[in-house]
Amino acid sequence: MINHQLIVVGGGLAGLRAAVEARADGIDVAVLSQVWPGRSHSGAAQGGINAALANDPEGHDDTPEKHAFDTVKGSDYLADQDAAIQMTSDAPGVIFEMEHWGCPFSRYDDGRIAQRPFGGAGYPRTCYGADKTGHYLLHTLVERAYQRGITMYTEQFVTRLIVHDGRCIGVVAYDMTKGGFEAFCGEAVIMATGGAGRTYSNTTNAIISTGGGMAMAYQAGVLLKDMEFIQFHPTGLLTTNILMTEGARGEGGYLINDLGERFMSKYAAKAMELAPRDITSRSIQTEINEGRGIGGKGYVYLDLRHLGAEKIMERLPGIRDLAIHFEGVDPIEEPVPIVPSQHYTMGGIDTDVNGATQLPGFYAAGECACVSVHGANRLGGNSLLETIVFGRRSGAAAARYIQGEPGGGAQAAAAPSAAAVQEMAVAVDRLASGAGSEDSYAIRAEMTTTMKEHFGIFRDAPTMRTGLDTMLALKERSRHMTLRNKFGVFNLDMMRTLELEGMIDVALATATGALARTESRGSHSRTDYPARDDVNWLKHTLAHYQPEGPRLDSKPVTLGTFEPQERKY
Amino acid sequence: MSAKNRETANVGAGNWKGLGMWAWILFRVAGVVLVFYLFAHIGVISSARLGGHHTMNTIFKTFDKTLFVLLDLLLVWAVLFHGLNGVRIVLMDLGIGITRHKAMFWACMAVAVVCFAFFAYSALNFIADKGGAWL
Amino acid sequence: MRTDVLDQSRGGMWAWLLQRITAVLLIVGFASHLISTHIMAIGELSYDNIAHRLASGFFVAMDVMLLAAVLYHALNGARMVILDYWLSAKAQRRALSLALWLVGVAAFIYGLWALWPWIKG
Amino acid sequence: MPVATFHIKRFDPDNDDMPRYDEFSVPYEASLTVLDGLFYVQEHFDGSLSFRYCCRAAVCGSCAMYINGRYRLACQTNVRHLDGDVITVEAMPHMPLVKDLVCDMTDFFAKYEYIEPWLMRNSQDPAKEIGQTPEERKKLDMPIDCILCGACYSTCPSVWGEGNYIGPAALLKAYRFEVDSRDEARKQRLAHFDNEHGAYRCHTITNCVEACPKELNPTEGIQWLKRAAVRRRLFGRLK
Repeated sequence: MINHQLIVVGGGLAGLRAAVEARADGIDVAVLSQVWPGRSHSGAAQGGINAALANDPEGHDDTPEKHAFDTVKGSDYLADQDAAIQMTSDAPGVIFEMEHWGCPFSRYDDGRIAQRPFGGAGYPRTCYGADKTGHYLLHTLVERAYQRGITMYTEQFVTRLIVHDGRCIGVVAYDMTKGGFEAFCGEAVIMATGGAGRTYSNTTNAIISTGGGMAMAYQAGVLLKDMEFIQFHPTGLLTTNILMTEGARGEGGYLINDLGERFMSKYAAKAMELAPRDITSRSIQTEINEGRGIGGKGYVYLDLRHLGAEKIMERLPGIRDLAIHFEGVDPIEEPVPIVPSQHYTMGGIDTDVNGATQLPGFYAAGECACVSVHGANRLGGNSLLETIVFGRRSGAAAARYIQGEPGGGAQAAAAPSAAAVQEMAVAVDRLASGAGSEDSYAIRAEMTTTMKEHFGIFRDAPTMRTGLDTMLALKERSRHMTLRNKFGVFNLDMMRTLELEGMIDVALATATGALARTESRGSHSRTDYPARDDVNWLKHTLAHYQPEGPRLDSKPVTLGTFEPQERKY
Repeated sequence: MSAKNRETANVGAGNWKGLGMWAWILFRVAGVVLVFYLFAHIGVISSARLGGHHTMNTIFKTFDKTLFVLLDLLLVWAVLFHGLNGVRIVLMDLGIGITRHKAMFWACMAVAVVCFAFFAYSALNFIADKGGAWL
Repeated sequence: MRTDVLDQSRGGMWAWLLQRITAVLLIVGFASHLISTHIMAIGELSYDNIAHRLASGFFVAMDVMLLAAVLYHALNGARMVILDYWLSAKAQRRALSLALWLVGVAAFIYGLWALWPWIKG
Repeated sequence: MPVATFHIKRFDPDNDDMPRYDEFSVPYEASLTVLDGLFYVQEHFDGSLSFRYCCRAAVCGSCAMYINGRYRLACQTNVRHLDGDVITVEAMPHMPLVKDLVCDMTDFFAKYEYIEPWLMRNSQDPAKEIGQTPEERKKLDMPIDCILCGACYSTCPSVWGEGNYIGPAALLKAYRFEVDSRDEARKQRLAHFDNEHGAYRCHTITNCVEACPKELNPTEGIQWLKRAAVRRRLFGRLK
């Protein structure tokens, strides 16, 4: 058993920011991460991070209030407005702080941080570093974490929470490079493991974005909120679904159908390509469904050629490399074939604005949490902001919690953590006993395609009903999975089988929530209920874990500042 | 057994290519050869004071033998290679041509080859003239 | 990871810089040395020939300079080769440097001794 | 359907004495990256195959491997673009092995940490951003794109030698802070690289330049550091 005061699970932006914040308050922090923290999926973010700095001449009268309004409007009014206001008012401060810590933002001539226009925003508000903003922010925070002397346990595959006396006191992790399970105990745990993109087969997410943190919390009895809201990014590369940043459209890129039209004029005459992502993705999908995909096939073009080589090389060098390497297309010379792809899990672990959950000692931040600032649809550039703002807030809140609690958790934790480690060993033994007959990879493949086909951009009751039945059948089959490799270091077989159990639970929460919500709101677009229904559905969905499938509940949305109105762009 | 292999099993695997790599290895080999030669050279020159004019002239007579002339040519190549590759390295130290180090290498080698041809021509002429013994 | 070794490691700029400076001297020096010995005097190597050349003060000065430069360059080069593979600890590196300095100074004095008749004259 | 033959170097230190090569045939349709192929092998043929992975979009640096005689990111390497039908996949050479294609990066990151890779300032931070002109920012373009995959470290003969050289990646990171107009720790940083386990152990072999999958130039940064040391120590210049 390894003891620290605070255990942070996840080494991405949210986890590191939380760790750095708690460390500043004198807390002994350990970060557990499945990869070296600088390899986390936060680093794949490209376009930028929103903050009302008003640095751009066109956005000189931008304010956090306007940012909050755009966020709430973008969320289709499902965001908690107090959380959105909190996030946008914290935004400029945390951006300047990241800059002071060394983040290499792109600059204006006068030396201020440059900002570019992004979808759904009234002003150029997105601070960026070329098209590698996530990479730069992540490395800056990794550097700060090293500077603060935070203990990092890298390549730890966390498998479950340890809950004792109604408090979360630690986690169990598989040490990938040494083999074997170990308990990491503390007085509080912050979960920051990112999204569950890999529950879909067509995702822009990293291979490790499997929703493990959501699943662990969910299985331990913590609620998941708004899981049915899955964002589809308009522009993923055709063959690999790798992200082509919204910044490409922010810099002036066009979306083109088979007829050569900028078809967005039909769907969002004013914002055009910079409509929010849910609207843009639906527009692309509509064009494809109506046969106007390129050559009648299932994709359209992202055309950057008119930007010119110089601008592409300066502002978008990373996506040019990606297009060349992964699609064989140079955006300077050819339009890039793109297709909407699963991108973000708006839902997640139900938390308040300080990252606290209903389980004492357990906090969550980043994509795995749902504060809810994104509501039914997240605006581009708000996810990086969320990780840093709420990472910071949850780190501070956990530090306050630890300082306010009587310490001495270590001795109390010994027995339950030994039991938890033992349970993990038993679970692996059972999988490896040969009693099961199901191949986990077959189940995984079927699950991800089911989610893609039955819970995609456009949804309807019959499709979702069959999808949910398939998912429930897969859940049943997953009880009989078998493991070919039980021992050793870097045991991918074991890790991928264990993570699949969690993925199925998380995906079931998505599926059940989507079928239940009989309206269209933000990214949740039902052809059988095309209108938003504020009377019955202006509320959050909550999912309670039950072994046979989620039990749904709801809670009200915090309103009060911005009246819900029709979204027009 | 395994702990040791963890450290060593992969050492030396693959990756023995690349122009810069071989330029460096040969540069180093030539350098080491030249260090030994330097001390031999000091020894030969000092023979005049150690053993007198006659000793030195006897040694020089040996160097007129064909084998030694050819060895001398090898030495010239070592000096030229080490020297001109060294020019490239000093230029890179000054920040010149770091992104074009391959082109610089071949340019330096072209100069080395031209110089070597000159020395080789003289040496072969010398062998032909003297028609000296092999050893 | 033995960061204690890294912490002990200090200096090295002078060795690096002098290696470059002597390199440049040697390029120039050797061009003249090789031309004056191998080209002008090829096949004519003899005590008299050398004595004749060294009668000029310029060549004596040149040879002394070359001797110093080449010794530094050669021994520091040898040191770099050795340090690349062995002797990482501070005491070991110090001992190696000291040994090489002793060899170098001794060789330089010996060289001066060999050239003494001409230096004196 | 075309088939790619994967020739994979395997080694399990707990059970094997020496590494061996296993061969697998992976069918594919239009495109297949080496990383896809490894997953196919792991899922269909041999669950015990170990490798690192994360973003699969060439930005995280997890999957640097030695593929067909070159350092590549497995996720970025399409088998169609490789010569020949056989794809030889090995862990990065000269590194200690954890298992199969996973090498031990402990020393690599210890050295990264050694150079104190964070922005250091003495003066009070302003209320807003620290100003930096586009020209000053441009100097960072090359070094900040490093993803710390370790290819340069694995390929550097100076690293192979005595083992205490801090290596191209760490020095490139030192360079990244040296050229940042906002950093104010010039003297402190000098101690990290101005020594013979630092910049002077670089013999401008340029293997790192060849190896870098992001096409960066660590040698350029290291050479800059050497000159910076001379400028600072001989002429007292801080920039």
